[in-house]
Amino acid sequence: MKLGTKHTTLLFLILLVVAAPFFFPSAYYFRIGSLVFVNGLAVTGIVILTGYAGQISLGHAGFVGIGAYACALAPAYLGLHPALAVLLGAALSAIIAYLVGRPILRLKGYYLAVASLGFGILVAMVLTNEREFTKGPDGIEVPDLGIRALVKAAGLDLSNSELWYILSGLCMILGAWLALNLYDSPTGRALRALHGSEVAARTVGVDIARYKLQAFVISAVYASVSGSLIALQNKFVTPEVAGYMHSIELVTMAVLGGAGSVLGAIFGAAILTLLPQALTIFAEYEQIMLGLIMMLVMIYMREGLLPSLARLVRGRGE
Amino acid sequence: MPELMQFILSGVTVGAVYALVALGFTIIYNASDVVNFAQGEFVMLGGMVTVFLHDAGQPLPLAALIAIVAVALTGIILNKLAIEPARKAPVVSLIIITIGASIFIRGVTQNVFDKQLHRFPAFSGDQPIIVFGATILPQSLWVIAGAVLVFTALWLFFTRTLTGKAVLATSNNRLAAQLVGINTNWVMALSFALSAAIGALAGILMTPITMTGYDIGIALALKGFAAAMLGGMGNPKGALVGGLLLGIFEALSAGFISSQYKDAVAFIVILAVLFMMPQGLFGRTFTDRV
Amino acid sequence: MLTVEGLRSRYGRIEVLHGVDLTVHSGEIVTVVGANGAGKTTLLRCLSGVQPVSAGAITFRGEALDRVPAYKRIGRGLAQSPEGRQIFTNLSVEENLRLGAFLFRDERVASDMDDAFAMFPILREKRNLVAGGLSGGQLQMLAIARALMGRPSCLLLDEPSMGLAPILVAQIFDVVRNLKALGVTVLLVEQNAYGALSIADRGYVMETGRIAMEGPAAELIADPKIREAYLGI
Amino acid sequence: DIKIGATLSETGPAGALGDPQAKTLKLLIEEINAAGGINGEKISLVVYDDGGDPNKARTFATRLVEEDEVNAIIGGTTSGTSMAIIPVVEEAEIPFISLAGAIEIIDPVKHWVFKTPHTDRMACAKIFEDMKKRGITKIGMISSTDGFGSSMRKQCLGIVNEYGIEVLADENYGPQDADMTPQLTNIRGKDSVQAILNPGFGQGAAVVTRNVVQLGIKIPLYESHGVASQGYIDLAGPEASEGVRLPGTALLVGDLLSDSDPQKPVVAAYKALFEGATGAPVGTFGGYAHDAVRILADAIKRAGSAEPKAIRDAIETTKGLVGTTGTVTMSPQDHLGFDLSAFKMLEIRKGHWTIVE
Amino acid sequence: MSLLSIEGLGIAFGGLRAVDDVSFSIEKGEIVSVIGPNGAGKTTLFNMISGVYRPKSGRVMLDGTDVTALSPHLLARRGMSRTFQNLQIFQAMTVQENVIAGFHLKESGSLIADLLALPSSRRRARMAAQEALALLDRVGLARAASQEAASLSYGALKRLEIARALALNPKVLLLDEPAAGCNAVETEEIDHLIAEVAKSGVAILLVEHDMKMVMRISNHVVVLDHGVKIAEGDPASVGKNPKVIAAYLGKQAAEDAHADS
Ligand SMILES: Nc1ncnc2c1ncn2[C@@H]1O[C@H](COP(=O)(O)OP(=O)(O)OP(=O)(O)O)[C@@H](O)[C@H]1O
Ligand SMILES: Nc1ncnc2c1ncn2[C@@H]1O[C@H](COP(=O)(O)OP(=O)(O)OP(=O)(O)O)[C@@H](O)[C@H]1O
Ligand SMILES: [Mg+2]
Ligand SMILES: [Mg+2]
Repeated sequence: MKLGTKHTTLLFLILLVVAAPFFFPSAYYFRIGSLVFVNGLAVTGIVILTGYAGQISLGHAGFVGIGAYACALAPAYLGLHPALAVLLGAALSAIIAYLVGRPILRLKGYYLAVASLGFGILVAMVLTNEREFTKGPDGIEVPDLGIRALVKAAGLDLSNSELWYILSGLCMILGAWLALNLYDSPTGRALRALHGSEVAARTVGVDIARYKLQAFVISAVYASVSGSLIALQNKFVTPEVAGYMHSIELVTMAVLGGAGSVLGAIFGAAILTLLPQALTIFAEYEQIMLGLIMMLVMIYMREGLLPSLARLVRGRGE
Repeated sequence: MPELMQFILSGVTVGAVYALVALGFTIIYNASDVVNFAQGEFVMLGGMVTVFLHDAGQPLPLAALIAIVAVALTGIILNKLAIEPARKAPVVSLIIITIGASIFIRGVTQNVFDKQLHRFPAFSGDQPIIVFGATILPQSLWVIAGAVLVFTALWLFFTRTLTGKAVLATSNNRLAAQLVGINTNWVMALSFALSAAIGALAGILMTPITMTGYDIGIALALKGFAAAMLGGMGNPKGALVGGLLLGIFEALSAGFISSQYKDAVAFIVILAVLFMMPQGLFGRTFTDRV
Repeated sequence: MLTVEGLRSRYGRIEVLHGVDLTVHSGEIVTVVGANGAGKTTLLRCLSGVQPVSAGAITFRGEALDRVPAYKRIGRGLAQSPEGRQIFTNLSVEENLRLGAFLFRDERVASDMDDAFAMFPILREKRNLVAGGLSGGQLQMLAIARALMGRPSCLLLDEPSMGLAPILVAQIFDVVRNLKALGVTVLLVEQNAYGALSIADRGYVMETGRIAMEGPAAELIADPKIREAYLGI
Repeated sequence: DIKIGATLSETGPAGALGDPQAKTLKLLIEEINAAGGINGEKISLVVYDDGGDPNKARTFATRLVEEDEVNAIIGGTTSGTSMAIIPVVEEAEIPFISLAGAIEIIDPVKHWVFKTPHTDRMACAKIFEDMKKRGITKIGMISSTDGFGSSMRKQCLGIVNEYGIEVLADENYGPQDADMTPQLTNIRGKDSVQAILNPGFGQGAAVVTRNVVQLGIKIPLYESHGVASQGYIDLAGPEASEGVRLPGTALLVGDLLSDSDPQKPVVAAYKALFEGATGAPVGTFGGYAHDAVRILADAIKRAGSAEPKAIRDAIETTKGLVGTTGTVTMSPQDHLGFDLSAFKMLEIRKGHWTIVE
Repeated sequence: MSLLSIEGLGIAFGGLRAVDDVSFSIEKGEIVSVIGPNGAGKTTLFNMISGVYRPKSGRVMLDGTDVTALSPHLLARRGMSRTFQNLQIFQAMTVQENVIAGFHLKESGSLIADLLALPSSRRRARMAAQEALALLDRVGLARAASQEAASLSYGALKRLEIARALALNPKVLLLDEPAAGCNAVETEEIDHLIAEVAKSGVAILLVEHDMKMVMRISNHVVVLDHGVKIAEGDPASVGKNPKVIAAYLGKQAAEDAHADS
């Protein structure tokens, strides 16, 4: 599924991030925008794992949780600057993904899904139950990143929402750039090849265990950074970020938008982030509408929103 | 050792609930390779519909029967309106549809019924039965009997009937199934009806023990899913054994290790089993020849 | 018995059949030959209803098939042994055969199965094994046998000789001839054009989605163009 | 117009708490508007459902502030969502009344943040006082692992020593678990345990209550204020809940209050309003929302202005305001406003609430 | 020392000895055909040699080293390459990408370079793309290069597999029924291709039921039946072997084959 070239996708994303604020009626939209970007970042990781390599994970919120709590705990216990905590979280996620991925990536399909689900639940459980350390289900405060003060000193007074809109927008574009680079690279091709046929991939020399692991680790880092961003932005985090609902949400975003392409997945993230906000007008019918829209999109756009729309634009479908 | 016995009885009670949910997964999975994330919603609906009919004055058996039929119809409608139109979609898309359906059903339920928890009386009273110094409620025996019954019926269905084979054939190779004359749409409708009915039955049997409410479905679906994978997806034997084992692991770890981490312990056991048997305990090892 | 008029079909936006006309009379063996990608498989898929038809008409025993869904066509007597075998790999050999006779629940099923086993003894040996473990040629035999289990009055065979040992190729062609003797009509797509034309009554040559030539099989086999382009003689 | 915003957990794991809160808010605001509003101004209410997700709660709080431009925010059904809202209201300088239990919400005092429910610690204290009175010194605890149960568990463990009570067993369960007999068996196994304490609400708490009876455990069972609603008795059944004690508010026992009790008319009015409109029994959690509206209305009236800052200052000087939970008197040092005496120890007898003297 | 030698290879599925104590060897530039009835164990033999199955007994020696049961990707590094009887195509990729994937060992570098799209990574990818195009031309699929692989007809897919296998620049090439689904003329084209590849020094192991092709291009023929080697030798002698005729060729085919050779 190739939708335009790498460069048009990137250009589109950059334009989106830069131009959208001109249409924002209030600062609340900066908050929504930043959520879209943060989710978009996590979902881009899912694209690499699921869209490219064809491996399903229902436990990626576990890595979101690790990234988020790193920002709360590392400053508190290790005295680390929050920015370094982001890196520590990412490194920790990578290491854990490496250790967990080695055994569970031997599993296929739903078996992998259930194993990763177990991993995610495990992380959420530790965050919930180790009260002494994590303060438990009520959540823990996260220190300020300090960038706002820095920017202010430089003469630019940004609100919290505006600042995080910019930061998460930058991170998403960076993430998308890396993922797009990967697609057409030897590694990306190896991942897509093992998705198509493991036996054939092996016989052309792809060490499938290694490549699956690489995809898992990369996507874990994406998830972790997105967790860090959300924690730093909210200045508060609860174990909810690591919950299985969040894992399922991430996969849903990817598939809804079109798991095969970065732009599609980000589109999915945007839709599922914006929908609940838009649907508040339906009050108690919100859930009904949300479920209905998800079904309709998947029924009529079976490869996901974006690929289907693209097909529609290019010409009649099948 | 009455403690151990109590842990096991508790595990079997909970495990039978998981087994019933897992059994509900098997048919739709066997027909389409789709794990139906709305299965928990069928369970929930079974309980809720019965509760409201019962509260409205219907005798319990009649209420239960109506609930099963109603939920089976829901399954058929879900298939007709949401799965069938998307039949050429990749399996992941179908799964997302079932997630959408589960959100939808939950939304409808909270509006049509309410957001409270509910319960109706146990079928045979609440007098505990004492087994080797441990106790079990008569309703648990109902759940266990239900699980065993559904298992037997499914097992016969898939091994002894041509229709059962047609269901397996449909997921295995839809094109070939059509070529030999199987109406795959009908098979799908049947599968959704049966899965939904089994779900409803599960909901009815367990409500006196666990209560029901509009949002109990998700957690049940996940546990049932895990149980089904432990046993080996698609195999009724796997669903039954997987469910019971999962329940017993949880109860034993709650009893002996840590009640805080009992779910974690259960998952670690699942991981260990899958590590040694990547297709679950009774899963088919596919020979995809090259 | 089977007529195809102006048949067009497409994959997505690309049309691959550009108006195919073809007739199969009752009791005939008709063969379609053509290069890779000519559209032979697509044609058969249209006939059995698993491929959407964008224009044209298919009539089978005097009845239009356009509104008949794929699964009902075998009930009308139209069975197919498809390209790529399309076996139920998770089911046993016997279950595959039994499903071939899905529409029937009479005693004849058992005797049909015995006939199938007699035709391909290896299938009897493997009857209780999962079909996914069969060798390529064994799968091909199973696909043909399964199609026969449906008691077709018209059999569509897509490259039945593919992957079969020479001794079996000869046998397959014998089987087709026998079917004819039993009154079964056969539409045969083959790459082994020489073999196919040798047993067929008439033949069609397909080139990029069109019928390029048609005629009695004996004439085609003697045609120098065909000898050069398809028979390699 | 005065605009009040709320983000509550109408659905999700804490839906049983947030749903009556949302209904209460709507009913009370309607009532106030029907009576002419406050200081002649009508009140409009915006309620969002955060599903118990702190991240969503924060987004909705931002939306209330930036988009809806509300004058005050009520909400945060759970401690997690409340904590997530705090940074937003502090940045925007909008008064915020939380409906969640954790003491961290108001301790240390935050300029813009108040709350109406008792703290978990107060519930623990009330229970331990009662145990002490009955001569209970050794107990087993079985807590839910959700935010409510785990937070209360921590508070109880923190103060239990002050009452000379020893916790011999400390078990847990998931909020939607179907059977807690293994944990209860372990508690029973400790011979000298004299009572069981169960911090939790909803499904889990009801299952624990029934399991205690199933196992034939005869020692007293203490539940938390989380189950203080008729719904609990209905779920657990009158037999299983017989003798269960818990700290509750005046709301559940309005009929039993003496006529001179200032809470009696307040509680009766709320009960009539809520039960009349919804058909569901009142419960403690809806009561928290009731009190929040009352406090807010009172403050706006006294301030004579709907300026957020004026409202905040007025809330801080709330004095003797009678709510369903207790009589509230705020101060710059105390953003909760009442003490332990607001709690009543209740016992269930034959399916009905009674007050323990 | 032969380039590839198979020594007493055997495997069983359940009770069935699918391949039983089979030995032979193959030299640089040689074409060895394995023939035999359906289910004789030819594909299974390939699967063992290429590391897809783990043999129960025997050894596979490549260039003098024991490579028995080495993982396929390691065998690929040592110069082994194959096609499949049951097509194994990367369906979601284009035809050209399928072949580029064959260049994996040559084009893959470091993950970091790929993520950052460093010039080194881009250069390698570009090179692979060009070479892939050349290979597609060789199998007659150049025109379909940018199509999705899923849209090719069966015969075209078979040739795509050959192109992908050639991309590895193998020392030993295993072809499992490369001409299945191709007509006589197309088969001859494949013939020429295989002969050409062999001439460049590649050892080719071929399974094929098209006896004309086998007779035309093989240097040596090995015959399996029920997992056991029943005959071996030059094509003409094997074609005349009564055991082979009875088990495999049948009279007619035997005559045809001789008429031809
Ligand atoms: N799924 C598909 N999507 C798109 N195009 C397809 C698809 N399947 C086949 N085609 C195209 O349709 C044309 C006809 O293919 P078809 O399979 O009918 O050929 P064929 O004559 O059976 O060839 P072969 O002898 O190789 O089997 C080819 O050009 C092929 O590329
Ligand atoms: N994975 C497996 N499981 C079970 N049986 C198998 C398996 N692989 C091969 N067999 C059996 O081993 C025997 C040899 O099969 P193989 O595929 O090697 O035959 P072949 O010589 O390639 O035949 P063909 O010419 O038909 O392709 C067959 O009887 C087959 O059923
Ligand atoms: Mg074809
Ligand atoms: Mg073979």
